[in-house]
Parts: sequence; C-alpha cells; structure tokens
Amino acid sequence: MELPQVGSTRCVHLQSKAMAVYGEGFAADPDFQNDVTDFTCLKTGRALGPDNGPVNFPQCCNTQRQCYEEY
Amino acid sequence: MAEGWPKKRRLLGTKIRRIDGPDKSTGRAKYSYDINRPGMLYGAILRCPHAHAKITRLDTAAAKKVPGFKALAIVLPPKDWVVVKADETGKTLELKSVPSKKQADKAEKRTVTVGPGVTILRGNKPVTLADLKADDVVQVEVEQDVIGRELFYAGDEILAVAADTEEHAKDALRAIQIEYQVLEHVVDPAEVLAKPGLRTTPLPNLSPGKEFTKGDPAAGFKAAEAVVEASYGVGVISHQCLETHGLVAEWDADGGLTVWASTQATVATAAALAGRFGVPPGKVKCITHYMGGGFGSKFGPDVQGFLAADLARRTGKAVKIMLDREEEVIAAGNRPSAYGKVKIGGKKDGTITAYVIDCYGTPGYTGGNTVNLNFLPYVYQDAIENFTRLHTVAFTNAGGARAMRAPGHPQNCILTEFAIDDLAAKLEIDPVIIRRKNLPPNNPKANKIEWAGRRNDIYNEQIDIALKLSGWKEKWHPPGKGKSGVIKHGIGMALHTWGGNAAGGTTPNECFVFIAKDGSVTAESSTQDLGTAQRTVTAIVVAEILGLEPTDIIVKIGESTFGFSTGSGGSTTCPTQAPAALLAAQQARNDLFRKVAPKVGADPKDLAIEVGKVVDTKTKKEWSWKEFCAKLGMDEAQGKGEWNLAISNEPGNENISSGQVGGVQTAEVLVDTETGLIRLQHIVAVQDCGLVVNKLACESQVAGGVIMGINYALFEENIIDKTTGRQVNADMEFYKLGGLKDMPKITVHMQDMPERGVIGIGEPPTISTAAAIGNAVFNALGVRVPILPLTPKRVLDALAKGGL
Amino acid sequence: MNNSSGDRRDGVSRRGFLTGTGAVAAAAAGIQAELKQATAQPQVDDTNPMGPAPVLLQLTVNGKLLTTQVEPRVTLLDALRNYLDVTGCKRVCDRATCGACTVMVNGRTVYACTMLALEARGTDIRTAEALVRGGKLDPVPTAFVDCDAQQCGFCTPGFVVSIRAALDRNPNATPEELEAAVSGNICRCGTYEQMRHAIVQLCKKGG
Amino acid sequence: MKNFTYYQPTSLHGVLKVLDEAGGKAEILAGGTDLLDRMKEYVAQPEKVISLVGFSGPFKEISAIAGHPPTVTIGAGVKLVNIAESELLRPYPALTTAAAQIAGPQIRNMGTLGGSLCQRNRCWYFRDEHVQCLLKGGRRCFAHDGENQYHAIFTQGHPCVIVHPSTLAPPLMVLGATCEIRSHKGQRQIPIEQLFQAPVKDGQREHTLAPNELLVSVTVAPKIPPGAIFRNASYEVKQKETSDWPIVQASVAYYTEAKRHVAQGVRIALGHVAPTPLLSPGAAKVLEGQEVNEKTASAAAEAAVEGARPLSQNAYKVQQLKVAVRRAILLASGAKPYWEG
Repeated sequence: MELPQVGSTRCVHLQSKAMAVYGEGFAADPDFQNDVTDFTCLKTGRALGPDNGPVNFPQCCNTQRQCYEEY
Repeated sequence: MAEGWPKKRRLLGTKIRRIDGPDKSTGRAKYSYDINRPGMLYGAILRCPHAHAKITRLDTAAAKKVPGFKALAIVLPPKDWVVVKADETGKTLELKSVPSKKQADKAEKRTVTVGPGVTILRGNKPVTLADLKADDVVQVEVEQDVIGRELFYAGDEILAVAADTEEHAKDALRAIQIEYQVLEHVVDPAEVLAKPGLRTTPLPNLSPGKEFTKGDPAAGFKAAEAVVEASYGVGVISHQCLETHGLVAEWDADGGLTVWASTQATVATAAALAGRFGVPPGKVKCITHYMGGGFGSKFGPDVQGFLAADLARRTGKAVKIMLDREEEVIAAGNRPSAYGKVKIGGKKDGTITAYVIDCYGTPGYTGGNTVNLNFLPYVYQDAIENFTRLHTVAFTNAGGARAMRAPGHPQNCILTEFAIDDLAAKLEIDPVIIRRKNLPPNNPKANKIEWAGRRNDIYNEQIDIALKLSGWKEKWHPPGKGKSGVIKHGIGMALHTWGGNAAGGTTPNECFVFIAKDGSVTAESSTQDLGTAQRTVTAIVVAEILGLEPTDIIVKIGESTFGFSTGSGGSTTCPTQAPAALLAAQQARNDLFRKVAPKVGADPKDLAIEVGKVVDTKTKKEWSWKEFCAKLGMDEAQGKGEWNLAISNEPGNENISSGQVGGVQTAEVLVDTETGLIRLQHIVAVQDCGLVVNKLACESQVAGGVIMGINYALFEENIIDKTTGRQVNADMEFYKLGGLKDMPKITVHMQDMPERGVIGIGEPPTISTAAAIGNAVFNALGVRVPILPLTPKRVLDALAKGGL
Repeated sequence: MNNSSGDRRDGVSRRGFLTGTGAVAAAAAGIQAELKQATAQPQVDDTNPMGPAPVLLQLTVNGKLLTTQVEPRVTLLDALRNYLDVTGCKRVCDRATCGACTVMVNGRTVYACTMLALEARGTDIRTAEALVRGGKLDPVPTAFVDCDAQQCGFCTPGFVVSIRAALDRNPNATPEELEAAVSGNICRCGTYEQMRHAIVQLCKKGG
Repeated sequence: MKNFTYYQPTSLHGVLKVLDEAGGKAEILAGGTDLLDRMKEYVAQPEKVISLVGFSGPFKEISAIAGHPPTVTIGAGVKLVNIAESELLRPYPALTTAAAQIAGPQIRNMGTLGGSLCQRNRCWYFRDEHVQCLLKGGRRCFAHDGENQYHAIFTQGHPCVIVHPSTLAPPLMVLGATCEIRSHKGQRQIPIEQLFQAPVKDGQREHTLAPNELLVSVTVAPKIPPGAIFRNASYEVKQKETSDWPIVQASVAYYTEAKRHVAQGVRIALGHVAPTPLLSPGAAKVLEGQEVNEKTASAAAEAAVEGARPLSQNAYKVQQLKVAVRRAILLASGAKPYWEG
C-alpha cells in the first residue's frame, strides 16, 4: 500500500478536504492515504491552478511550476 | 488521567429533541441562502456550455449597459504587480512582477492599456490611474486575458457579474458575447479505456493503473470449489445538497470581510478568503449558523465564494452568489463511478480462496481514485489470503469529483458484496456463511476496548442481530427460488466499516464554556451543524456536566471567530466537539467551584453538581444553581476544552473518543418481474457506535444514511449525453430521488458501547445499503442486475438476458 | 444580525408595511372591482396589461399586507425571499419538483417557485412561519421536533406546510393520506423514517 | 427568465383579443407548471403572457365541470385536483384516477386540464437551451441515438422521438372526448385525437391550435347504449411511488350488456410512448366482442405493441406497455389485480 508522498515543498496555495479536516496532520486522513480526497488551489478556488494546470499533490510540489509559492 | 465521561449518565444516550428544531420546522432559521443585506447585489456565473473548448472572443460591452448591471469579475485571479509608471495621458500602466524568492525567480514586465476591460485594485478597492504612484502594489485584471483559456467541462466557470436584482444579473450574463473553439471531448470512461492516447483533460485521460497483490490468487483459484467471473458497477451521482453552494460576502469600511457561507468548515473558509484577498485572518469572519446539507462537498469558499467577495470589493456592496440547481449538479462535486471485472473463488465452508478485481471509474475532469484503493476486497481483506486489486482512473470532460459521504466505501462495498452473493449462489450456500467465514480477525495485540481488538466479535454479534430483526432464517431462499408468481420476494445483506475518529492536526478543536452570575451558561465553538445535530450535542454534554437541561445552554456555534475547529468531514465532528465540550464544561465547573467555594466556606474538592444544584459532599449543605452562581459577583467561571486525533490517541483516552466502526445491513424487496419495478419492504441497519450522546439524532443519522443508500441503489445517477457532452438530467425531475412513500420500514439498532467513547457515525450507515438492496434483488430474481441504479430498464434487460 | 434590505429599487421601502386590516380590505375591494367590471359588456379594455417595468405588488403573507415592486417575471417565491425578506420557503430546484418552496395559497399547497407573484395578489398566503404563534408551536412542527423529523432543515418548512394543509382539509386524515400529502416533497438528508413517526403521532393526537 | 408584459384579462373576449394581436409572441399562463419551467430555461421567451387566473372569477365555462353523465363538459381552466375529486366525473375512473396520480398535491392544485393537454414535451434535449434540436431550428434529433430511455417506441417515422407528456389525453380519448376551441374570429369543435400532432420543426407544437386559438373546454361523451354497463380504467407504470413521470400508460373503455362479460365499443389509448397520445384500434379490435379475461387481455396487449420500433435504450418500454394494457383491461373489468399479490 504506497502512500502518496507528502512532499515538504508543497505550494502554500494547495488545499484539500483532508487539510480542512486534519489540518497539518492531513497525512493521517484515511481518504488522503487512499487518494480519494479532492484538491483545490486557494488562488483560484478551483481544481485548476492560476496556470489552468491540475491541482494535486505531485503537481503542486513542483517548485519550477510558474504559479508555485513555497510554504 | 482525564475525568472522562460520567459513569452515571442522565442525558447522554437518551432521546433529546433538537434545540434548533422549532426554528428549522417553522422556517425561522436563517441559512446563507436566506441572508438579505442592505443594498445587497446578486451575482451570476457564466459557464462554458461545451464539454471541452477554448475561449476565442469575449466582449462585455453590451452586458455593462444592461439595466441594473454593477460589476464583472473574470475567474482567473487578478495578478499582483508593482507599479513602475502610471501614465494618465497615454492611458497606460507599466508594471513589474512582485519580487519574491518563493516563485522560481522569473521577473515579468507588462504594460497595460487601461480601458473598460481593465480593472485595477489596491487594498481590495478599485482605483484609477490617477490614484496610482510608483512602487504601489496593485492587482490588475485584464478581461481579454481569458482568450485562449482551455475549459474542461460543460459548466466550467468563466466570469461572474453582479446586478441590483437576480433577474438583472441573469440579463447581464446573457448579454455577454463570447465565442469558443469547440474541442474533442469524452464523457464515457469506457471510451477512455478504449483510446489510450486521449488528451482532453488537464492530465492524460487514462492515468496509469495502480496494482497490489497479496498472496497467490492463481493458487487460490485452483483450490476453489467454485469460481465466478462477473462485472458490476455504479455510475456517478451528485451530492444534491438542498441548499446549494454559495455565500453572501460583505466588506466593511476598514477592509474586513464577513461572509455568510453554506460550508462544512467555517474556519477553513475564512482562512481561504483571507489568503486569497491578502487580508489578515483576524479580519475575516465566516458565519454558518444554519446549513442546508453538504455531504462532503462544502469545505471552502470555492470559486463562487471568491467571485462573490471579488464583486463585493469592486462595488462596495454585499454580493450574494448561490448556485442554482443545474450548477449544483454539474459543477459542485460528485461521487465518482466504479466499474469492475471481478473473479472470485471459494469453498462450500465459505472460505474465499481468491479475489481478483480490475476496476476503473471517472472522477470527472480531475480527482483521485474512484474506489478506496487500500480497502479492497473491503471488510474481508484481512481474512482473504489471496487477492489482487487493479484500479485505473479515467478522466472525462465532466465536473470534478469531491468527497461524498464515506468516499469510495459504497463503491468498494458493491464490488465486493455482489461477488460474494454470486459465489454463494454457485456454491449453493447461504451467503451469510461466506460473510462469517471471512470476517476480519481480532488483533491480539490491540486492547479489547478498541475496534481492532474486538472487530470479529462485533461483526458476528451484528450479523446475529440483523438475522433476527430481518427474519432472515424464514425469508432467505436460494436465488430465484422464492414463492412463484409475478411478484418475487428477496432478501440480501452487506457489511461496512468506517473511521469516525476525532479530527484535527497539531491545532486542536476548541470549545469554550462560560458560566455567568445569573446562572446562565454559554457554550461557544466555531464548529458547524450540517444537520448532524452538533448544536444539540454540545448543549447535551454541557448540560449533563452542569446538572442543567439542554435548552438552558446558550449554544453559539458556526462563527469562525469562536476559536479553532476543523471541518465537518470523515465523521469527526462529534468525536472531536463532544470531548472538547466535555472538558470545557468540567473546567468551567471546577473554575466555578474554585471561585465560589471560599465565599460559601467550602473546599472546592468537596463540591459536586446535582440536578439543578451544587452540594457540599462533606457538610451536606446545598445551594440552588442560581443561588450558587450568584456568588460569582464580578467573576465569570470559564472553561476551555481542546480535542483532536493526537489527544484521543493518548493512552486512557479511548474511553473519551476513539474510531473505526463496523455495521451490518439487510434489505428485503419485492420485484415486479413484468414491469421491472422494485418495492422495498424492510431495511435493518445494525450500527455499532461508541458512547451515544443523543439517541434520537443518532438514529436519525443512521436512517438518513440508509435513505441516501436507497437512492444510490434505485434512483439517482448523472446521465451525460455523449454527443453534446452535457448532462441531460441536471435537475430534480429526471435526477430521481425517493420520496417518503418510496421508503421501506427502516429498523435502526444501535449497539451502545460507551466504553469506546464518542465515535462519529455520520458516514458508515450509507455504505452498505445499496449493496444489500442489490443482493436482495438478486435473491428475488436469481438473476444479477449488475449496474446500479437498479432502474426498471436494467431489471427487465437483466431478466431478458437471464432467460428467466 | 440580519436585517432585511432598506430602501432599494425605485425607493419603495421594503419596510413600508401597510399594517392593519383596513389595508387588506382596500386591496381586496380593488380586486373585486376588477372582477365585477368583467361581467359588464367588455367595451372598455379589460386586458389589464402590466409591466414589463416593475409594478406595485401587495401580498397578504401570514396575515400581514406586504408591499414592494416587482417586474412581472418575478415568481411568488422570489418576491417573498428577495423582495419581502420572507424566507420560510426555500429555493432548491426552482422547477416545480422538490417542494421546498411549498406555501399555502387560499389553503391549497402550491410551488411558490412556479407561480408569478402577480398571480398571488388578493390571496391569503401562508408560509411555515405562520405555524407558530407567540412561541407556541403548531402541532405539525411540534411533532416534527418531537420525532426529530428534521436534520439540515432546509426541506422541512415545505413538508410542514404540506402536512398542515392536508390536516386543515381533513383533521382526521390517516397516516396514508398524510404520506400522500408529501409526495411532492423531497428530502436529501433522509428524515423520512422519523417523519413517519411524526405522522403517526399527529394522527393519534389529532393535528 | 426574460421579462414580459403580463395581461390579466377578466373576459374570454379580452384573452382572445390579446392572443390575436400578439401574432404568436404570446403564451397562455394557466397553472404555469409547464410554461414557467420553459421560460426559466429560456426555451420560451414570450413578449406577452396572458393569465387565465382572472378567470377563477365569474367565467364559469372555462373553470367549471357541468352537464350530467354520460355527457360532461370540463372547462380548460379546471384544476387537476378538481377533476380527481369531481362527483360528476365519478363514472370515469380512467380520467379521475389518472388525474389523482399526476405528480404531487402541489402540481394537482396548480395544473389545469388545458395545461395538461397543451403542455410542451419534457425531452431533456428540447428543454436544454444549449442544444439546437429539430424543434428549435436544428438539423438533428439528439435523442434518436442518444439518451432515449424515456423516449418514444412508436416513432411513426417521425425524426423527433419525443413522447407526449399528457396523462389526461389517453383517458379522454377512450371516453370519446371533443374539444371546444375559440379564437377572436370564431370557434370550432374537434375530436380530441385531432388536438395532437407530432412536431418536426421549429414553430410547431405538440398540439394543432393556431397561435390565436384557445382551448376552452373538453366534453366527455362516450356512446353507451341504454342499460349497458360502462367500464373504463387507466394504468400507469411509474418507477417511484411519489411524484414521477409515467414511463408508459394505457387507458381502456368498453361497455357490456348481457350477464356475460363481453366487451363492446372497445377503445384503447396509449400514453407516453409516442409523439402524440395514441389510439390503438388494433388492440381494441382483438378485445371487441370477446369475454374479458387474462387471455383476451394479453392478446389485446400483444396487439397494442404491434409495430413498436424501440430506440437504442427503450426496448423495455415495449414490455411495460404490454403489461400496462393488460392490467388496464383487467382493472376496467373489475378483476382482482394479480399484480398486487
């Protein structure tokens, strides 16, 4: 059972239901562990970033992404 | 060691009327949808009508002339810039990007010609060129920046307008001239599997499958006395919250923002708005006193919340944006579909020797897995030696999935429990034998109070209760072999499990209790009541500790400024807020004793609470509650309770709150084999739960979960047309939901296990209902109707194929 | 905390209630005059065109005469909620299906979302807010609270009004009749089981 | 919805005058349960809306039920609830039970006879403003090969495969009803079958009224020889027991004379299966002169589905229609419903 890797460099605007319910301890949320939690970008309020790209863990830990802002 | 729950309980576990029942049942309760502010404007959102397209032209001039039009905001967030030069005569604005080490340091420059399609904002207020000077930090919105933007589903948000009335907002929206380049779309996940190279969504449509194997399934199938191969599935459904998503946003004179939002997370919503508009969190307030259902889809302001607040800062007026029904269905989240080919092998003694599943589903244009990947073959996985699970996510041009009541679990349950009943039929045994044989074993290392240490016993006990209450022994018959006639009778069963632990990360949930000298008690928490009766839970807990009645407690919840709280998800609210209220009430009581004892010549540790009074256990003196509190004088007794997952996991706290429950449900149906109509007769829901706080509302949660499961089994699904890529039933007419007379008798049996502390049960009861009903229909017909919902068409088509 | 809008749109204050029965009688007389004149030979134009600009709207809601101005296209539901700050009826489907907007017009339940506000002039409009007098709850909401037949509560006013109307027409209604009375109402949280208990209580104790 | 001028005439003359001058740009507002839906979807954008609510006042001929059986005239403005509860219509359960099962109480308190007969179809492509189907000037019908689980199984070669949504039309057809239609220039009477047409292009509707015509009343007058016993019933298949559209409907009427239960003057009509409500002479012929029992009822049901051409997703409606016809016949005959075992 591989856990989605909890990158330390996640973008400050990445939000998910797991974070709304478990805060910084979101990795403990079973839904997060089973990758059934939904992600939104706090800049756009949608599941697409300011660059209209997808919002999820791997994509929003990519420091080279144009709209990425370190925590 | 914490004092914990009182051993002798007066209110806890009894049936108590909701304290907000009267306001709700007489329509006096004010929801976000009902808020009318002075001079309030109405917003409406322009959405792409195509399933996949790019914007090629936008002209908003006509819209801005529509009577009542006030403001327009496009969905792309205005970018922060530093003013280099503001040239009033030339009508141009020279900008450079805000220097920040955080972004991959790409300095940008831009020169904007200021005109009708350009809006400049500074400190959340619209400004003109004349107001600007060098080095000002501003946000600049250029409407034409939308040109070329790719839109991924029919309903994707583009911009919003605000007007004096809702009618004028719709008129302005329709006056907007916009053109699209229509692109290829796909809405059927099966089509995505057939075309691997497809790219019509932000990520490639077909995402790589995830596989996991335990043991040796091939060997398992060899050892099996019977093997069944079949396909099952269930389509995408919408949350259909009756109060749609949305909020009213209003800025105050000094740049603070208040929103009345329909949300499951007041604190997270306020924090998101603070981040988006660069306002200190302390100056943003989210109010959610009453909320018309969320079911997992409302955890933040969403784009409509940002647009309302954006339009409000541009107009200086309050702005209300509440989605209409069609928007709610297509754009506000859904439970993703799950279709699977299952191969299951087993023996006459019930052992499942092997289970292999290859399943896929669509979460719309974005989202994660569509089944709960680490929980297949669901409840039974720890007992089954050999299984393989392969799951593939197929993105389609439809609205994105969001968590929905027990995310993934109902799908898991269907893809497991259907296979068990089909295997039992081939082995010619009662499916209960297979269920009992493969129940998860007790974990010898875990203590006996907790779920892990006693789950096998709990499930067996629940199966016994369900068999008795449903009359299974008399009613079950081999599939299709019930009494003859056009109307066939059947009975089916399914099991589920769910977390329900306390929530919260490093910042615990808070509850505050204040006792005033007039004896009045106020309990405050920023948590929200989605219909789960959380307001009444807090009142009951505080009243129990202070010897009062729930209606005596002034409960103030649903305002983000009442301390920290986490969102209501994962069935974590009650197991978090009830302990917080318990500790707050106990602390306030002790504070009261400490402050008043010297004035009445008593020792605080001798004082105790009885119903309506305080007694000195040593001197046997007693005071009425009001009389005792009056001694507070200028003082106020205070208590603060903190609780979260970490605290609940500390040894000894499992009596206060814990997690993980099981649950067994049976369903009894009559099926008219001529018309394909299914009439539910009886559903039994046996649900373990820790300490029950309010038995009345607890049973409501279970019955409510069952009813949502009934809709999932029989009535609801999103139907999207392949050609247009548009949903044909984004309404409540052809998106069918059961009414009162569609419901069977529902017998709820709560297993009260107070020693486990409070456990959340909002989500588990909805998990196994659909699977139990599907198995009951199979038992009635002897033919499997494999795809839910079980519409008359699917029943008749299955009968025609099944040769019955 | 939530006060309704003050002056808005063409200066007619939404707070400009014409209280007292006098006003109601005057309005009703106006309507009667309109109808009496209809039986006379129709030489004069009796088609009564109104709008499209906003027109005066007077509605008797829960016994009070409320006044505002609306364009003809405004439904009774939107007039009540958006113009008159009466929010005891909710907008959920807005397409004559879910029942959350159910109100009584002259004792009959209707979907307020699918009736023009102008069509409700001169009628007696009752919402769920009429079912409490001075803190005393009507038997129907009382039964709902006793049996916990409301969870989020957004659909509850519609259900309560439907059952109240059925009991008004037949105080000895059977549970079967009351269940039929709510066949035009939908709940999503799933309060139906508790609603059955409330209905049984109402039939026993009499609505 | 788009704004409009609202008329509340208090004379039939006033209604017909405005209707005449509007040149097709007006819509009649009776109960509103169809029109307001269409206007909110911007599928209908009339400049004028003519209300019949003023009619609940003195104009009896449009809002009353009069006459005595077998001939009863029902005003087009009569509410569905009043049809369901009418004493005068008690001999016609085919009509009254159908009215009593429409949607829910709210719709039955608002909807009218005229509204039921003249309502537009409920096809979910037609009612989606963003879909240009045949009836809105487009070049194709999206249901034909699309989501057609609730569409027609008798398409009669028509390119538009809607079903007519009126649940009162089939019972009125078996009860030999005629419609009284008026316009500013005069009036006419037609058998109810001629009120319906299968629309194929923009501007056409599911009924044959001219833009300036108004349906004023419907008169039920089944031909029953003296002394004969008149039997009639309707049966609908609905997925839900609460507010829901029928998937199929059948109505039956016939009379019997001597002791033996031989059906005569048989009329059978089918609802929600074709662009118009359908009389089924074929089915009627099979039952005519036969003793009514499960065998003859089944034979008539087989005849009723003769010629059905289901689409890609609604073959199941053929089976359901057979069942509806058989059960309607048995209900009319007074036999104990075998399906309520």
